[in-house]
Amino acid sequence: MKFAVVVFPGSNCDDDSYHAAKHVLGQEAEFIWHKETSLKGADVVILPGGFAHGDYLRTGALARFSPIMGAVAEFAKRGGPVLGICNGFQILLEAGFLPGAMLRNRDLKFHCEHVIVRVEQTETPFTLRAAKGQRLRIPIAHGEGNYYAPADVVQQLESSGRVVFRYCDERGDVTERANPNGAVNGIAGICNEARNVVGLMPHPERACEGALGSADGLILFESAVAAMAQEGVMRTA
Amino acid sequence: MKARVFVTLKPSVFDPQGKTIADALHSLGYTGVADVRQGKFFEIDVEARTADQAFHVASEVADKVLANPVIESYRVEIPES
Amino acid sequence: MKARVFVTLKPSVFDPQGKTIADALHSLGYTGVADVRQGKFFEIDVEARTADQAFHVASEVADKVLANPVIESYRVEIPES
Amino acid sequence: MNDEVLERHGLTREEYDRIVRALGREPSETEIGIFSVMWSEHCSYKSSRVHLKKLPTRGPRVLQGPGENAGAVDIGDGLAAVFKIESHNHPSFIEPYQGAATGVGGIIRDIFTMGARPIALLNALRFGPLDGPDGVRTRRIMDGVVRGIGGYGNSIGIATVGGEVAFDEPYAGNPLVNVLCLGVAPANALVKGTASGIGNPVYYVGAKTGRDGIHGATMASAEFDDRSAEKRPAVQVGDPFMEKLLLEACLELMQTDALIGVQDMGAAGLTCSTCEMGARGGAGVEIDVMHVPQRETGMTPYEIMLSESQERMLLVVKKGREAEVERIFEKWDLHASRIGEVTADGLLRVKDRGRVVAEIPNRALVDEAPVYNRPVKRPAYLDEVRALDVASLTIGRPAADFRRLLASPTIASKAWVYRQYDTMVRTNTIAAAGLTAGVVRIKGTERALAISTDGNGRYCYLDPRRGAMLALAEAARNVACAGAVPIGATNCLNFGNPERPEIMWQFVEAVEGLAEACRALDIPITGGNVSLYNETDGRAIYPTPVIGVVGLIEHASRTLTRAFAADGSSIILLGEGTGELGGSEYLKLVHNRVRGECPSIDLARERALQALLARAAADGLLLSAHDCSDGGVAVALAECCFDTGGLGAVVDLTPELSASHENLVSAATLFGESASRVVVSSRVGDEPRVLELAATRGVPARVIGRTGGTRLRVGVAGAVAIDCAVAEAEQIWSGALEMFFRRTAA
Ligand SMILES: Nc1ncnc2c1ncn2[C@@H]1O[C@H](COP(=O)(O)OP(=O)(O)O)[C@@H](O)[C@H]1O
Ligand SMILES: [Mg+2]
Repeated sequence: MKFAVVVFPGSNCDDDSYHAAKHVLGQEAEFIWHKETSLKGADVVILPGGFAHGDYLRTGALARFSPIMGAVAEFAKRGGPVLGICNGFQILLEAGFLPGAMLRNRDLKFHCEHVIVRVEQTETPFTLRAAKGQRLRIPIAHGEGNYYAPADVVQQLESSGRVVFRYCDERGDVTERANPNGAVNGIAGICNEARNVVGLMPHPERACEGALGSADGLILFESAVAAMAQEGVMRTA
Repeated sequence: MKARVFVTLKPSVFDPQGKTIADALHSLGYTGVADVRQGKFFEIDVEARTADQAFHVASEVADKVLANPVIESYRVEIPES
Repeated sequence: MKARVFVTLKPSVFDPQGKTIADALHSLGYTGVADVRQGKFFEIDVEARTADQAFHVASEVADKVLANPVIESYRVEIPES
Repeated sequence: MNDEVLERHGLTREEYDRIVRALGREPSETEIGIFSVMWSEHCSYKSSRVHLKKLPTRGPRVLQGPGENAGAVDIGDGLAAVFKIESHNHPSFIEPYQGAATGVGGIIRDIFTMGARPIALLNALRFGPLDGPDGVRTRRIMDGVVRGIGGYGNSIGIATVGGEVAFDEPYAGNPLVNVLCLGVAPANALVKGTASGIGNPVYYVGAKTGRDGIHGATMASAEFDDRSAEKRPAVQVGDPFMEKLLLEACLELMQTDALIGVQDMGAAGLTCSTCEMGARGGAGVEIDVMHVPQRETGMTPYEIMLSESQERMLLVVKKGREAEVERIFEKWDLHASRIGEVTADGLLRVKDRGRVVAEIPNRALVDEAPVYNRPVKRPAYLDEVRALDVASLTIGRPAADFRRLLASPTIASKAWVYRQYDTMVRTNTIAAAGLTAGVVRIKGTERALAISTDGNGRYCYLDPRRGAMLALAEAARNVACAGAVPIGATNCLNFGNPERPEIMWQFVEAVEGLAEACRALDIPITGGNVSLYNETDGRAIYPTPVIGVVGLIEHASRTLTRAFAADGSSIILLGEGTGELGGSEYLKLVHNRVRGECPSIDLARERALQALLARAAADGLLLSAHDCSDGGVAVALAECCFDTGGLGAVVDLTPELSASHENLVSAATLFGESASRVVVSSRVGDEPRVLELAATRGVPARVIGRTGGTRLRVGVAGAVAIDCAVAEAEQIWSGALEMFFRRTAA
């Protein structure tokens, strides 16, 4: 299984995703520079956290013009699993892979802390190994993670089961207090219609080893591996 | 030629920055300030022979890059120089 | 009454935001864009009977809260409604 | 040369005469400018240099001592820890966000120019009180500083893993913002800031040069007064994105062997980087300002040489490798401009379109800068403040004082601060922020580095010599509490105007105290920074040496944090107090006095304690460790209960009598700040071994209680003094800082 980690000039969690895929999971992993135009046969694509092109204008705003994004779009259209983490999620929104936009956190502050998210959907390549309603303790680190979409879009996301993660408290309840940034309906992550493109604000790659405080994020990577294995079975069958 | 682009959050989108500033102003005693909304503003130097042409380039840039249509709207001005 | 405050970095102060946007525009083929400077802009709703009074309040607010005079300058406008 | 010109450049008449002698002629205007910045306090260390020589800088692990962009120590596995601390006090007062942000940017450049990948940041902050007459301004400054530190560090992707924040009146008009960066480099490939090899090209890369920051170094070498506003354009706007590109491009370039030397353009910009690189390499450097990328039009050579525009680097590369170098920078969308070359004549030669506008021996600028042994005088205030009349204190209920201490901003949780920092990026952070010293693992090895900054201005005000010792001891003790062996230190010396003999006395005392402590604890100083003239309108800050200590943990999995780990563990107090209240947070907060003798310290005993901690941690005998500092053992015990989910403890302390009054005994026992004390916990059954280890090392140790329940109960000689639900105490402690900011604005 080969993970491709796209590197924009301001990516700074690229190493972390690579480390999780390669050293924790033991899968193949490769960095792909944003000026390239091919994903070099990757099975899973990760758009990592960071501040892709400085993000002074809006987070993720300029990344969609990077040459690699054409290949990512192709890959996604063919059903390839794409995971956008934090800045990667913001890029997926700005590039139109996913609906909605990011606003500044409602208290205007950057938040770095562990939060709890509830897995809402298991029919994505990144949650297939999780149980519906499972709670994951994963860190966030962002100043602009206040997910917003017009009411009709939110409605549609909800009714089509495309809200994949939601901020919740220890008991699994979605409350205002458990919502770190003001995201509508406590949304922490969503997927596209075809369900192969997932974006989330929390950083699963930072929660893959007990030594770092939590290994709950590993399940996203394991799910991707399982998903590809399944598909491999389907392909060869 | 100079062009100015104003980008503001759409009225339907909550503006936490504007709200925070309004609150701060109230606590400083500016009770007459009812509402504040914060936007971005860009001064662009474009090579153009006519104001129309400058307006055209600036609008395209605003549309494609400077504003996110999901949450923002924009306005372009070519100030008389 | 509405007042508008424009806050920009002083001309002598480097504007990395504008510079990054200009660079991005160049690489997108907008070679005619020579320079971009990014500023903030505030729409303030003030209780005031005259435009003068609104101007006065907005200026004070700009001076005290919205702009940092060390690196930024501001301009206040009262649009005719 | 008229006096006005000299004053504008912060040069004395004698210094001017020296310039004439060094050149053998009158200097040009550009040359005056160059001399003025290089001979400024900030760049030349002219007041501090004779004293800094007293610091021990050598040791078996030291790979690089002071003198380069940063220091380095060997950490095994073929790796070096590269670290340095830097102040950005003045800029942060004028423009908190950008001042702090560019401070972070500057120290990061110092680290990666050494060939190290930066992996951690810390920040030591001092502000005035958050309430009171200057409260509004102080809150705005603090908010801006914290956002600025986060804004830069979070963007560039370096974890901020620790620091400290303290509040005291003398910082109201002059806050302190000290930032430390730690990186890791291959031990055999440290890069130096050297220019050598005649004919080798000199490159400029990074942001374009503007008129910003001209005379920033000179500004950092003068006091604040109401005229400072005029000097304001010296503040710059940071561009972390540019710095990220520089960081990655430079590290990539360092993988090749095309690079000879590199230095960032910090204070005194192009001037400092050219002449220092030349002086280190014993070479000359010739540049033409025509080739320097410029942001503004019509800049003079003077302005170009003195500009302090951020995010710029100067490199010397091997002749013939230019294409390779340029290609790496192009990859990162950076343009490397060739601005000159290395020469044989030892001169800094600056040309403007071929015409020579400055020609100065590099040595004259760097090595032959003036050095002053300024007069010292023991301040008159000392005798008065050292006297503490305990009989005059009205003693209240310890339980109430305990709650007040927990809510004191200096003691309260700093989560409001570090929640705004990315504390985990690069997935190395083992001990979460706020739990202990910052601990980062070194991927690919078993090891981890622990790092802490400490410094108590109040102690140093009462006794700068002992205060500096205590600062080093506390920083080292903090890393020892994480299970690390301290292996190197850096220091940031924040003081007032050295031209006042009383301030100079404080400085000399502190440096000598630090030197003595470093020798006694066997911790070499590998670098640092001096920030003088920290005064506003003639009022100086407390003398504030901030010490950063790096420690090595052999087995990252054995890292300790402060939080009690399990119900029913034994609580052991290592070290013993003597009820010292002088200079304590208790005395200040409850009795509004900054008086007395600051705590005494026995350095040999301190060293034994730290060795004991490292050993006991490595042997797996400890479950947690936390040092007693502000607020004494009572606050330390409370902090051990926090972040545990409400685990309580029952403890009984032996009364500490010292010289104090009888009615003071329980306060002194609970809140006294005697040094060299650590609260540890261990599994029941392991405590005899801990006590035995302690005994063999001559460290007093005593089991004082046990964890359990949901309340913290602390008795003194059997009489309950504090009995408080952990949840309640934790709420006070964790919410106190935030309360001040709840209603303040962006
Ligand atoms: N400005 C800051 N930035 C990051 N972390 C901080 C800051 N201030 C305090 N902390 C963290 O909060 C914790 C408590 O700080 P402090 O009370 O100074 O600890 P100690 O008394 O053990 O030296 C430490 O882990 C420290 O690193
Ligand atoms: Mg401390």
